[in-house]
Amino acid sequence: MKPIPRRSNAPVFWGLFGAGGMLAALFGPVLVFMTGIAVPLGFILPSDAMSWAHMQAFAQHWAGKGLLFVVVALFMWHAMHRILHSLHDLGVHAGAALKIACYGLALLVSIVAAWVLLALGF
Amino acid sequence: MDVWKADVAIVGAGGAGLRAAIAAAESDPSLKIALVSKVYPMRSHTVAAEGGSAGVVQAHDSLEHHFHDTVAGGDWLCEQDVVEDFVARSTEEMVQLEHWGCPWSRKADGHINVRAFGGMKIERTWFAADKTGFHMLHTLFQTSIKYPSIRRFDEHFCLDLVVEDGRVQGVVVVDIASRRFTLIQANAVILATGGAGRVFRENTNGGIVTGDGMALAYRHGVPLRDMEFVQYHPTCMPGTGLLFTEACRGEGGFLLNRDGYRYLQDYGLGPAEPTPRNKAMELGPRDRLSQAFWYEQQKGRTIDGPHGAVVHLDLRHLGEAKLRERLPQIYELAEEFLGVDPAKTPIPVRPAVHYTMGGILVDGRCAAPLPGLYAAGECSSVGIHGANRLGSNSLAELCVFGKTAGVEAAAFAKSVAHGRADVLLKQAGASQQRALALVTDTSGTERIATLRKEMAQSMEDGCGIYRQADTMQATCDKLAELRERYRRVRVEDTSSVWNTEWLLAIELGYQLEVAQAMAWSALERRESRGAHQRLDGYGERDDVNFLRHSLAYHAGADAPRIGYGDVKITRSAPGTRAYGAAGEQAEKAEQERAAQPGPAGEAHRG
Amino acid sequence: MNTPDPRRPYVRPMAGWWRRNPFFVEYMVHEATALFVAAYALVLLVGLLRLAQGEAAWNGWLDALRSPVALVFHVVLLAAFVYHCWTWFRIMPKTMPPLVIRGKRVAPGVITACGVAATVVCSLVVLVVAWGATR
Amino acid sequence: MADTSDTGKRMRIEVLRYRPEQDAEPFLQGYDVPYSDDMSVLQGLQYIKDWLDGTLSFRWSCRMAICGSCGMMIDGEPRLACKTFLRDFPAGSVRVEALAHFPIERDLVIRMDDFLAKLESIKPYIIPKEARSLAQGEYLQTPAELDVYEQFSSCINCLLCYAACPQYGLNPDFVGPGIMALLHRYNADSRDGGASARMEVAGSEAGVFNCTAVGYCSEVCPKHVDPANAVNQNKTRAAGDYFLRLVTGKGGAK
Repeated sequence: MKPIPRRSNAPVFWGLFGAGGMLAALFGPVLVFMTGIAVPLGFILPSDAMSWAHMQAFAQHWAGKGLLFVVVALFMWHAMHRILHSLHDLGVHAGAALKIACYGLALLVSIVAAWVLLALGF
Repeated sequence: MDVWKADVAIVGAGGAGLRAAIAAAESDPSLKIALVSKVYPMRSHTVAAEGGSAGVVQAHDSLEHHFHDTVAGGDWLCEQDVVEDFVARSTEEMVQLEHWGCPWSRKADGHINVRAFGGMKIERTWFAADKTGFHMLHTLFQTSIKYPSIRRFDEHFCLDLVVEDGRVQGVVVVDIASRRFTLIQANAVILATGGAGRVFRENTNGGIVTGDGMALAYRHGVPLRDMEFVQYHPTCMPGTGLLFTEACRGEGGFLLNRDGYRYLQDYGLGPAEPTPRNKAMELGPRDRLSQAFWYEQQKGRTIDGPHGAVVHLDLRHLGEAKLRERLPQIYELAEEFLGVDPAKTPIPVRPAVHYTMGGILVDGRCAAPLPGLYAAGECSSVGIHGANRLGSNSLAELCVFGKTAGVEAAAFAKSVAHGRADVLLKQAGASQQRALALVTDTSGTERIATLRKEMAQSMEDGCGIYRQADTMQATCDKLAELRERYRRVRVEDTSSVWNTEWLLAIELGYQLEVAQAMAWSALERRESRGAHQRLDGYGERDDVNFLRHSLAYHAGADAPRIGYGDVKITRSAPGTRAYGAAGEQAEKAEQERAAQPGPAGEAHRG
Repeated sequence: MNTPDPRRPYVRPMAGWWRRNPFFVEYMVHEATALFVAAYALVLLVGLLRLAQGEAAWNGWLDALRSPVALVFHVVLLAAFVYHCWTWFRIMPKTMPPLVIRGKRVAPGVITACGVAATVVCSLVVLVVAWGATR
Repeated sequence: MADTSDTGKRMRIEVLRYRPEQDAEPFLQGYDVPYSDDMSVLQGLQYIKDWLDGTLSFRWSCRMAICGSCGMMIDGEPRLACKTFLRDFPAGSVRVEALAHFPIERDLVIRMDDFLAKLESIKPYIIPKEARSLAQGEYLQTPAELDVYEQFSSCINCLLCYAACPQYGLNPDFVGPGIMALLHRYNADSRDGGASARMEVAGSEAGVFNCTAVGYCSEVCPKHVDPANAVNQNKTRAAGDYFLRLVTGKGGAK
């Protein structure tokens, strides 16, 4: 019998994937609708809903900062985890390099988002 | 030829083989155990058993009741000392299975539940929904993985026993995937290869149930005992013969003829009550129910279906919820295979061959007359089934006598030394050559399927529910002819990898010989008892001449020689086998008689 | 002493496996929603950067969102997110321990429906809050 | 066997043949089989074997969907041949191939020793939570406790779920759906205390995280086992175990 392979580190990434997926399922549609359709068209929501002032205030509030970070970062982790597996499904088994590329991109986006949000001040 | 040295070799990895392997492994972890099976263990036919397994648990039940139901059910052709041992140990085996994880159905308080079964005075059938055999087999198989001393030879086909110095010293097996041969040298061999129901046309058995172990022992001079007793299960699927468990009736199902009438009341099984009481009506024994079907058919009261006459198994009054809980597999079988919703429509059923009561002659320790050879399960005749097996005794038997065989074989193996491998190898080589001759000799003309079909039809014609001398004789003649034609059997496939046609040919050879033992044993038994019923003037039980076990001895290319052996009677003198109201009366009379002083029991030695 | 092993198991290629069965095609499609989720995360990230770069930059980003291309793109995004939501909750009954209420297992369809309902509720709450906070 | 002599109906059964000693690779071979409406695909194959071509090899035994032998790809779907009926192919032809994702040993026979090795690796037996002698009788287990694992104990090892699992096809090291169902069957049993021992497999690199929740395994399961559920419940458990190890310092990943 083959020796039992070593413990997987997947829980970390799987956890981020799951959290992002749930967030995207619960809030994704309405966010896209708001930022991409309703506000630009002035439909349902006032067209100045995302005005500079509103958004500045939102992003400077700790709760707003948190929400923005969570959405951007977790959506990215969710997506990159899935894309990594889909590449595997399509026969691209690049191993560690591909993993680093995919999760690295998610990490990069997370860092940039955090940096920008911090730069926006409180 | 490779050689693998074992202490105990077990052929067959169904319920009995697995239980034996575990018992041998537990009795001495230093023993090397070879477990050979022509299929992966979980494919073994134990998997198809549905209804349940007997073990006394209820306070108002007793070992005495189980003993009596078994012996009377077997029409007194049982080894009563073995039955005593069996009923005393079966409950413990059921508990053992529970400890190993078997998902027995439970009562609300968490204790295991039992259900009613045919021919039983009190409910004592442990069950796991209607997949009891499946759960027992998988429990045993998965538990066997715990024991490192069990080395499995999965998908290895057993070609022969190696007998040297008057004792069994191993088996010759071939790996089905590669056609590579191995001599498994062993000081004790346990045969646990199951029954031989596939020699009949319409049967409940899997394709693998071809009597291999019986034939192997038989060819080496071990007699096959009580082979004329073949159980017809009364409720099977027309055409395929697939089983609708007795638990259908245990849960309260009815059997109806074309008029919607519960016809069993016309055959001494009444009265017909809304809920069948134990040992009455639908809860009568299998032989009686199958016989009643036959009479209904004669009277033209059965229903014509595409696969012949049927009666109706009516479960509608039980309701869908109960059926889904207690009989889920039956529900699906009816829906998928017959397009019948059993909650709305009765299921068409007819009797089909189900179980081989007889088998390899062994004593209560599972030892055959050939030293070193043991047998357990359906392939064996340890003596608990007599002329008709009580429903739910076979699964219990696998455990009780599987364990016995394992323990006894392990003890025997330790008492002797391995023989010389070179001598055994020579024998094994000869067995290999004989088997390979089937593929290397391409001069044959007889198609396997033709021979098999003719055999199965002939067995059904001659050795059916009711029998008579002329048709049995015709079957015997036919089998002799088929054995002669078998010498010219043609195997088209000459390849080595997974050559199933070759294996089918070997199995057919086994089947023809086992069928002969059945037919000749039947022809010679000039009485009616249990599953062996005659219409030609031998319609009654004849304890004077036939309270004896038949013994079929292999006689080379000739018909078997039929001898007889004594029946061990300890506590229960042969009485009237009555069910329904008549049975209750008879039992009352029996109790009154027993209350009076005087000698009892020691009667009727054949 | 034995003959050499004649076995030569044939391993079938996996290439194109997902085209062999409609179930797999659907799986690949719903996995592909990840591309849209990533795209949206990047859109938002760009927005954040623009926000940090000052009002003019931010307004530029808002103008870009109003372009027909961006609008069409977001309609596609919305469809992808809705599909993601549906498939996410459709598989959810398979991913959780059995939910037993009053002795009976909750049916998978009910769990899926609850998930979708939760999305509807979340969406309305977000819209109402956003509407209230910005009017 | 169904009586097929009088129906006059014929079915074209295309079988993927592969005989390792003579064929470089598998090829389709067609047979015309007389059939009746109650005939299964298995009976069709038996007819071929008996009367048309004795060299066709396939596994079968019980004929009633409980022994698990006759799993094959039937018109591209993993099915048990014994409970797939020829009447359900009204176009008059059906394609039968060996189960996907397994090496073909010969014709419709796949090589399945990998499954057995994996089964052995998960300790598929009760590791008692508390010792109990036979004399003490059975462990108590309520119907509700039974219900938690019973469905997973219904796995007949037919391997259809493996043929439905692209992740197993792409990476045969993956423990796979059926084995995870059996692993979960024991973990979820109120009598068992061996879950941590089995976590070595479930949480390993060959374990549950190879699953991408395709879910087809549960669709094709002939016994309603829902192996996808077993796998995914154990993702949560394995993740919990992983983080617990990190927190308690017992090593996490080895």
